[in-house]
Amino acid sequence: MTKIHVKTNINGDKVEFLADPRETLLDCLRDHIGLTGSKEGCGTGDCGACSCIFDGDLVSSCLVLGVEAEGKSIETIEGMAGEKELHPLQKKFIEMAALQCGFCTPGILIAAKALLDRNNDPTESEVRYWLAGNLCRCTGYDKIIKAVMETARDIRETA
Amino acid sequence: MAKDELAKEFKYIGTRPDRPDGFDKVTGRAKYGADVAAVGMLHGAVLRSPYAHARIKSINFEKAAKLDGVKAIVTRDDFPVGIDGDTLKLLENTIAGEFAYYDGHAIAAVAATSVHIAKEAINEIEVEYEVLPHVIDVDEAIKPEAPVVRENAGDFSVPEGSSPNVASYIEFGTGDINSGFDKADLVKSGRFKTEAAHQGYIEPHACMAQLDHDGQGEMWVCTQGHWYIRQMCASVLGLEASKLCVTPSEIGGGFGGKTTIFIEPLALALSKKSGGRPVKIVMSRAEVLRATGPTASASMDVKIGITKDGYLTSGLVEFRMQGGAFGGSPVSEALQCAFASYNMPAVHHIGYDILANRPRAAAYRAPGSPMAAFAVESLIDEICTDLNLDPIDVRLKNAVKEGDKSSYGPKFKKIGLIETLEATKDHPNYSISLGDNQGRGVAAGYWMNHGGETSVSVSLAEDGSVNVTVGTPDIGGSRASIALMTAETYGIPYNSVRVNIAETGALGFNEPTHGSRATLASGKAVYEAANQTISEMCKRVAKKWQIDPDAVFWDNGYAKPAGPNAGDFSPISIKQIASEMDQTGGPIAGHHEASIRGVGHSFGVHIADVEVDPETGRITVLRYLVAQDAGRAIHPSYVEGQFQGGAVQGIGWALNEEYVYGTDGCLQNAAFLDYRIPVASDLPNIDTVIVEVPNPDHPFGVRGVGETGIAPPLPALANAVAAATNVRLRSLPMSPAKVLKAIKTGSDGC
Amino acid sequence: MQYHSPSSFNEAVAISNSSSGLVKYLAGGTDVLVQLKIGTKSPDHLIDIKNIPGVREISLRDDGGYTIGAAVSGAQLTEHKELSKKWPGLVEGMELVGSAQIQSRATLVGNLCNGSPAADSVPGMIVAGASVSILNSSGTKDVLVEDIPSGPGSTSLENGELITAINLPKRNDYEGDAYLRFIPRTEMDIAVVGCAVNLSLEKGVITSAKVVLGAVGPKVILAHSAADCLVGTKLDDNILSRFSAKCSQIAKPISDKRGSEEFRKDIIGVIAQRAAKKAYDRALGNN
Amino acid sequence: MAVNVYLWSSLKKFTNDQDKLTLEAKSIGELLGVLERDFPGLKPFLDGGISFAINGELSNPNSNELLPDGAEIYLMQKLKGG
Repeated sequence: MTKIHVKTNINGDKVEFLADPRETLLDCLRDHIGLTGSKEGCGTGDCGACSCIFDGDLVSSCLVLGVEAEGKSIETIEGMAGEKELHPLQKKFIEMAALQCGFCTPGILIAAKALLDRNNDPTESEVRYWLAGNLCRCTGYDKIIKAVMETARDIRETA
Repeated sequence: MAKDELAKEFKYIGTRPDRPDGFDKVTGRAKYGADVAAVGMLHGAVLRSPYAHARIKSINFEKAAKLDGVKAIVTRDDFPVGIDGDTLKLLENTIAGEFAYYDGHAIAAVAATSVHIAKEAINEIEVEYEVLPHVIDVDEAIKPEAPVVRENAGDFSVPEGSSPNVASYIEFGTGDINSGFDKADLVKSGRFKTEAAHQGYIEPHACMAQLDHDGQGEMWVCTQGHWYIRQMCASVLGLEASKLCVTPSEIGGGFGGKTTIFIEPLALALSKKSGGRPVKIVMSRAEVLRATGPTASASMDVKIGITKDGYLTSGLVEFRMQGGAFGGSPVSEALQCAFASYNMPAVHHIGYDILANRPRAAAYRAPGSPMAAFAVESLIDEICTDLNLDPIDVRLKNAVKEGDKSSYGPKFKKIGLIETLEATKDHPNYSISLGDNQGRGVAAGYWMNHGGETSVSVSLAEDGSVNVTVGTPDIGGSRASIALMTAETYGIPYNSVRVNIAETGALGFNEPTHGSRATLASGKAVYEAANQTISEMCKRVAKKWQIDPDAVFWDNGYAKPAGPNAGDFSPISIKQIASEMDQTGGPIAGHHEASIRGVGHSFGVHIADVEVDPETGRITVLRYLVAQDAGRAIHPSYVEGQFQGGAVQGIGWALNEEYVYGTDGCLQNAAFLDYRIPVASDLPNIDTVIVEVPNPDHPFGVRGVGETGIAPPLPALANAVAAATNVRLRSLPMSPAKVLKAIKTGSDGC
Repeated sequence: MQYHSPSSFNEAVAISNSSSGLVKYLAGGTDVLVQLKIGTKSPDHLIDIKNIPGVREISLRDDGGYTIGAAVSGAQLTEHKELSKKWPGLVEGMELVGSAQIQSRATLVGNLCNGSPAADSVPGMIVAGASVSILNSSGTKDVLVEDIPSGPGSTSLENGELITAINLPKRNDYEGDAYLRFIPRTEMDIAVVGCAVNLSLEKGVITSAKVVLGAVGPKVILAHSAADCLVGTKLDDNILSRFSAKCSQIAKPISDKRGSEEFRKDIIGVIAQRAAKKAYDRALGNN
Repeated sequence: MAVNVYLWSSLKKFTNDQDKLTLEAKSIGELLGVLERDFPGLKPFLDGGISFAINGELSNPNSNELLPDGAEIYLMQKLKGG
């Protein structure tokens, strides 16, 4: 199968890769670019472990083709932390034990960040519904939801 | 240092520091099963049976082999013959021989230069099947006329005249149950059913394996126990175990499902056949649901006698559990858990392990206990309702305590069921008033916990920090709990301890992270190994001070003279001892290998509040409380996490998770879309109470906390639904359709 | 599989007409990529329409109605305050499709073209009286949304035909719509049943009603006779229970892994009744 | 040295209908040997993997472990864990 040359921007870096048109953005991130932080839990958009920001939108990267990345800008978990310190959500997740196995964690952090970037004062119910597309089998979600709520509060207080 | 000195006050244990692997796991850096690649790596794919039961008449892979990029194809012919017993069952499940026993059973595997080519090749393999009759439901499978899943599958225990699908039989009890029933004021019985549930870990099985023709190989794999993987792969492939080095990746959940082999021997066989190139296989979610896990489905009869003031007089259970085509349902564990919470004069247990054309059951969190709890705790609740007794009071009246003989025989040492029941009774959740269509349910649960084969090592770095090496993969924060116990043992800061998870070559055999054993067993072994190094440090200091080693003792990171008679010396820190190691006799390291004893039984009590929509049958969980005896919570946040995660898995099992089979015996819901695990918006906060009745046989009082939490939700929710609707559901899941029908007809037909 | 990214609708149709094998248009991709993954419908040509100018725009036409571009996502609809205020039922139908991640991609057109009788956004579009603009090699045409679904997984679209936009009519005062569905969980499920209702009122009396039932037949069902029993009423309890019974009677569901025939017939009435109430309340408040 | 061994009643058919056996054995290994010698029907059960409870303490079998006099020993199927 002829591969397609894709030029894109990932976490602020210019990136080029060759994509088989059947490959998803998730496949390309993981297999061609070496960014394995985004995970595949289902490949069908049901689990959210592959969540990325695609041109400003929260997406499941398993439901985006790699070739669609041409000219776009993508943010993955690998780009979430600042140079000097972790993103407040990352810090809070560690501090509040909002992860157990950690497999769903990158997707949940990306999704939670997408929420807080647009609404830093969500209700608990809003957080729960926003994260409904991110499955976690370890935590029962309790500590995840609390960590997102607390981070939002911290963000509001420092703003 | 004697353990009773340690047991009192802790400096680090019970605190909530950041987990050591937290940074890796929030930045995407942690490497899981599918996250590695190697030079020259091939990609594997597996052809799976589209039939629930079929004879494989022929497999023709000529066309597939000719595809550009296909490097190896393996079938059962590439595996050794002459294997029998449990190893044969493992092999049969890894790759079908003469028969495919379930929808999704592996038939052949391909390695190719890309995933796409491997999948194309799979589609080009031609298999001729003769479709055979199948059986899915446990009550159907036990009928004498049921289709036979596997000929002569019954073992030594099966009574003559049993159905051909009975794989094993078990019976035990104590006391005279009939006289117990005679003494009862109320005798109640019922039949209960639960569907199979999958562990539902978000990370699909994945491995990368390499095997040379000389039998040396390596594997990277997501697993709860890499020694198990090594042992099982070596036995089905006829390899020498020590020649296979297995490295565990980070693991994206397991819950018992990643304690056995599925794709791993296929990857090794493909690698060998392709000239030793590394082969990576990653399962799809559909493969995970069709071919791995789940736990058993169950049909259970329970009969209980009780006096009118709430004392249980007698209990009888007969459990029939379907564990797939190879048997191995957790029926014996289920029986052991059935009445374990209660001190009853007479109990009797009967169990059948039954075959059906379903995937081979794997362990799932407290195997057997949730089904048993559903049956027994539901019936006890029915009794409480009939007699108008408080469900917590009845459980308190009958609760087992130290010195009681368990329902399965052995005496309990110090246990904390009564304390746990009291904690729930005192909790505000138990007295919040409820509205229309709302109900509250209470249930208890039990798990015996497990020690098991354990091997660890500890070494002192030259700056006085400590390396701990264990063989139990960290699924939920065990690096943190082991580091805390290490810090406590030495009296050094938590951050001065680094915990590594070793590959199989680095330590002796370790059982997996299962049975709630990682913190209990690795913790106990690390305590022993650390104390070896402490003795060595005391010895070296004694030499320096030229006094008897017994006159030196260890206190909070320092070697100190034992008393005025020992002499007047300034304490020497671990840092100083470490920095002088090279001049005082060389490296200081300790290790401990044992079959860990001293497990502490764990009891939990849950309270669920639900609201039921009487028009649609939909259940909303309003609030949920977990109280459980942890023995000692090493890192309370991760203990709470285990409680909450277990509870939510139980909630999923109770409400919506089930295997849906078509009349053709094929699984219809092999995706997260229709295998409905709970999502964040389905749930309330999960409140927790950590009860601490220390395990007297563990240096830090640990019991193990992972398993118990999944058992009580099944009955707690059924009891809450009964309270909300006045209708008793005796079968799971309590899906809206079933609840609505029960509301309309007064029963769920079970 | 070949991937095409045309810059105009005409180019897209031309590629489609000149390609052999299975050709699919790609908008949000939330169904197409799932089909690719599980290998059911692997196309030979995939024509991505998202790079066509205007395709992600929502515009207010001179006649007061809205035109929604073929690649407008669910999230864009929800964020469009005016549209959400005028057609809350239509928007909430789309909003129920999948997660926040899916919402960034999934489109009304894709949901319609997938042909599922359980599609959450389709009943709302039909009761709104929405139409689609279709481009084919002979030109453009306007077709009502209700004429597109033709059976489970199939539509009345001919090979090569491309939906370029969805057109909503003008919204008047005292009109209201609602869509409700039933799922076992709170999110992430396919509708077991769904129902959209659109009502017009005069002094609190229903003057016209449209009711569409989802997931209770091989395609969405236009429940005319159920709608008729609402007209001329103020939606009192008697009417609601007649309406509910009528909807259950009209429904012709099958039993499958998501629900039995009996259960679906039972709850379609309940859901329809709740949707009607919600639409009525909205119509009252919408002036 | 005598110890009391309790067997689940489904195994009675291999032990002349007894579910409590009083046997002479100093260690677990010796006990397993005695059981296999006197009740050969138990062999598949013993080979299938077992867990012990010795005076209330659950453990994997350790053949070298010495048994206290009068120990109360339960033999159970090997436990699984999740």
